[in-house]
Amino acid sequence: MANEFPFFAAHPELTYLDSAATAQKPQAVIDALVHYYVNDNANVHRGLYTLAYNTTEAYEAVRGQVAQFINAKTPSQIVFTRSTTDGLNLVAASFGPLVVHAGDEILVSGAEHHSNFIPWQQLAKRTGAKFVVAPVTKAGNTDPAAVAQLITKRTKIVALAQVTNVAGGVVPLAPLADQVHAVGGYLVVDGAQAVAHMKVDVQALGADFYAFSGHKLYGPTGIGVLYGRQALLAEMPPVQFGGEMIDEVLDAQSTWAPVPLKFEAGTPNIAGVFGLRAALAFMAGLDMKAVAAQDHALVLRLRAGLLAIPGVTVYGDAHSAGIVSFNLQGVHPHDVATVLDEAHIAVRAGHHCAQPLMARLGVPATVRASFGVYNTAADVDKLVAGVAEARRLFHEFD
Amino acid sequence: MANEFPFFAAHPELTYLDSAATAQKPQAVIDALVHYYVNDNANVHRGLYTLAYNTTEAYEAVRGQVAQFINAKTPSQIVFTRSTTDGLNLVAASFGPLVVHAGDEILVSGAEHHSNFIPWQQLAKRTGAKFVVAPVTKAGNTDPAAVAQLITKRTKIVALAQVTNVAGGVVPLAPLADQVHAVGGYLVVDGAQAVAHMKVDVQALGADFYAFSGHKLYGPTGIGVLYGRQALLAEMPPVQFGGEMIDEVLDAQSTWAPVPLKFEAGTPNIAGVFGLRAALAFMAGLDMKAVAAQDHALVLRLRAGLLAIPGVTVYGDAHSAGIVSFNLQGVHPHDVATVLDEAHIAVRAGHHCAQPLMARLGVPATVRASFGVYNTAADVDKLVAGVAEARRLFHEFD
Amino acid sequence: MSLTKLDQLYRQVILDEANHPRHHGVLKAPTHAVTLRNPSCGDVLTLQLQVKDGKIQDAAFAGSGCTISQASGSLMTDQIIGKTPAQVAAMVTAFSDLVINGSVPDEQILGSAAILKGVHQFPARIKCATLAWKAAAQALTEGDQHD
Amino acid sequence: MSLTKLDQLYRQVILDEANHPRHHGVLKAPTHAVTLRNPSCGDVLTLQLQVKDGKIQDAAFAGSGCTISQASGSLMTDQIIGKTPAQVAAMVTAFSDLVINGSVPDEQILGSAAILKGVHQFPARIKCATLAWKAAAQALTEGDQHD
Ligand SMILES: Cc1ncc(COP(=O)(O)O)c(C=O)c1O
Ligand SMILES: Cc1ncc(COP(=O)(O)O)c(C=O)c1O
Repeated sequence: MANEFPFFAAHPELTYLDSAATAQKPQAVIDALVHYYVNDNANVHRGLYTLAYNTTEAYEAVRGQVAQFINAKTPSQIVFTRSTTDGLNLVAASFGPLVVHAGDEILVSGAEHHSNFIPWQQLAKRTGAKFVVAPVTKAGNTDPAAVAQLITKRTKIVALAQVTNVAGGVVPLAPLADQVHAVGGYLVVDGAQAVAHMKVDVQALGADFYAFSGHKLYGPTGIGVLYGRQALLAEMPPVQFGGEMIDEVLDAQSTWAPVPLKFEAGTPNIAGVFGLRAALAFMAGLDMKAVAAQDHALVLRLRAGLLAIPGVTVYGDAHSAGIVSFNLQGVHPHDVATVLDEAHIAVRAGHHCAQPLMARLGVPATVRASFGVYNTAADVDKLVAGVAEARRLFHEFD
Repeated sequence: MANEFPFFAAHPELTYLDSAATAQKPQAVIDALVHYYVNDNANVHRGLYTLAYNTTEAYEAVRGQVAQFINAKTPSQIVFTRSTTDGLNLVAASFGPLVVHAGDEILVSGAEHHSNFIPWQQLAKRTGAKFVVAPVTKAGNTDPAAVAQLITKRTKIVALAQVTNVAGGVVPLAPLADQVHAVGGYLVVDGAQAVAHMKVDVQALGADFYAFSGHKLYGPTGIGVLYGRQALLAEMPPVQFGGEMIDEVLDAQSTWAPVPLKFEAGTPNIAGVFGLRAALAFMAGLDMKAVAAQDHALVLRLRAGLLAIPGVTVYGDAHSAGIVSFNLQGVHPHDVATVLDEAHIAVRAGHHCAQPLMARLGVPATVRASFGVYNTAADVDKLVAGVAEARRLFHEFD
Repeated sequence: MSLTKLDQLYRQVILDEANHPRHHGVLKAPTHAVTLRNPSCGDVLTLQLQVKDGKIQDAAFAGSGCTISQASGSLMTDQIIGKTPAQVAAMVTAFSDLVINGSVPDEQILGSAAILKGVHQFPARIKCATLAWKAAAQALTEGDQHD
Repeated sequence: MSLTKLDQLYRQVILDEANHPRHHGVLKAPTHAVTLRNPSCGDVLTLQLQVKDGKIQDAAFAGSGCTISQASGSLMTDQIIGKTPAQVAAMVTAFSDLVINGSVPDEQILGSAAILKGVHQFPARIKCATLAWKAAAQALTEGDQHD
């Protein structure tokens, strides 16, 4: 598999274990970008000439491919964004004030990424709503029971990651969706860490909104997707104004184009959309059951290897979707990462944009390894050896 | 020059005259994107490993190159955005409410692109300010004298394109900047059509903010730049929340990173920034005086050729920065564009995201040709011949 | 070659239709009205219908647009007068298929509007041709609710 | 090779310094205080200074961070006590140059803090090493205004 990714040929010595931050790209995605710029480059929704027309048609067709990928009902429910962060902020800024008022509640998990935490914290502040943060499990995962318990009649928005980005737990969302819908609220799902690891079905999840990034899905940077329920998108005001998103512009007032163009002001990341199409095609060629099985095998192997090293704490559990966070007693995660880096092992050390979770775990940071389809048992073994080496090194110094 | 652009080798028959919509890309820009994904792909501001560190350093260094390109004082005044539209909306959403209050005035020209028109129209609506639209010249250009006359003590923001996108006029901004500063207001400049055609000096212009897009500057789609005066950026609240833009996140509140990261929530378009660097290097290799001379020669030749055809109205004047709009009497611009498309000439026909200007010119649309560094006199001659042919065709049918 | 395609698109009768459109203007007592825009190019078309006794008694369109959209508005209004809403719905589908594919089995139900079939060689112009027909479909399904 | 680099980074004295930092805590009567964060990795460092008679009389730092940032905080506070603000400013520059380049002409003014020079082989860790020093510079130039 790794041989489809030119990055690994350019870095033969590197063990890349940071795909949760950003995934490497298959040759097909890189080729798609080049092909776009060489053959199709024209602005969309503007020109009548054949090139611009064809590029616009192809750009619009990608919505259908995305809709299929996450099982949305119609392509017009697919809004192209810059990233997960952009999509979640769009929902908070546009939909938020329509449904959240003073005294209402917004509920998130203590395991959320900052991108699915701060927009709601700030929306609560702006609207006078209560911002409720559900406790997490000891392992650092979202606790569905704790979330369920905190849904009240005043809960207007529940915002949850389908897969959390530190401990990698998969959150069973459908029952929570039912519960929040029963009280008249809405479920916003951060799919950033889910889409590359499992078949996503936004309808089965009961998601009112679902956001993800191309760059974590083997696609380009600068492109993301926001899915929304049609009736909600239709009512939402645009958050940015400019080209492409208008119906009519008069001096005194303007009217907006229908969904989804209403939310895509200005020239979009056209090449990014073409690259995303290639990433979706790459995903379509994968057997997602096999991907899950490989994730599971690597997670098990890594957890076992780490837990065999004295003084290692491992977060999450065996069902993590390809993400394993850990700490080595008495050694700061940054120091662990530096030792691993010297052994050409790329892991992330830090708060992972999840400071609220770090506070709950009582640590300033963790080391995190995360898998892509190109990772193997050999990568895991190298990491385990590297951590053992780090322990020896710092132990020896003690 | 065209041989540096692989697009033209792929389209040997095409006369591309729509660079104001989006420019074609030199091989070096495409190569930079490929090189990024093969060699440097890692998320920025997150990882401690060597790859992530080097990529972050390189990403940050591009701010310095942009600062040099537009003569900003410091790299930290450079915010990476998705596009001109994104940058202008950021200013309107974040800076707007800090300085614009009920009874104040916001002033634009009637020749603005929707992206520099609607954000201000909507800001005025939200704040209770007066939205003032300055009359344009007969030729369809911004009229600096008309703008100057409309600056009052209550003018808080003047938003102008340095080069307008239909008639291509270059607006002398410095005196207007002085005037608006004298009344305590601010000048926001839309540089979308300027950056590829002239050396830009934001300090000499007196711009408080300056926005442009990479894709019109021979760079990738999905990346743009917002420049701002340091003291203003420092006071502005972020408009999006998430990864990278924080200082500290607690359950109850968050604090923000300093400028510019405060405005860059989430994973940015990293490849786009690397591609922009290549576009800036391409620009640095150009003699901008020669570019201006070539623009001027092409504009003169096209105007002369068009004006020699009976029934053609040409907007703008001989000093246009590489953009010529026109209409053929009795034939709708779309029909002209279709005839030209059959002759493999790509021009744009429509309202050019400038409906307020169309209303002022009393036409539903125009045909627009715009030049990039790869265009030649032969392209102009083909266009002129195509328009003459269109006239013959429709005349014959009459 | 290209002249042939263009000739098919801009046949004399289409140009005449666009330059001297029929049913251009407003109705005195419309029962249905809808305004549609083609925001990417700026075309705008307002269609008014008077429906009585289960039939389109009268139709009128206004707005600005290219040769194709004006000719289409003229031909469409002329053809739907006297038809039932169900007949119009079938015509809308047939017309759309015709300008996309260049031929349809039931071309005859479109009457003289079928002359616009040359549009199928110009995919970028299909939206111009169908704007009026989309307006008719929309007016008949939801336009009455808005009056 | 790589062990040598790591050995230089994590010398015993550096580890000792980090594990048993001096001047760790808070001052009773600080005249200057500043909190700096390294938001990308989460390190946070609060530095307090007591400046009197033109000299740093006392210094203390608190916060959490890696070996390098803790050792640097310990060594820095220890070295600046007794110095004038101008001397500290020169030390901050020298230290920054040292961990970037691996050597500086005036290394001796840094005293035992110069032992951190091994950091220059780990560019990603330079920010960890300089955090405490940046805090000192900032405290002395603007920290007093904020108290
Ligand atoms: C004058 C002007 N302003 C703003 C824009 C918007 O640029 P973008 O679509 O890249 O955001 C354009 C280009 O369409 C333009 O010509
Ligand atoms: C769970 C989760 N949510 C949101 C994000 C933000 O994604 P992006 O930076 O692509 O906007 C990430 C990735 O960093 C993530 O892991």
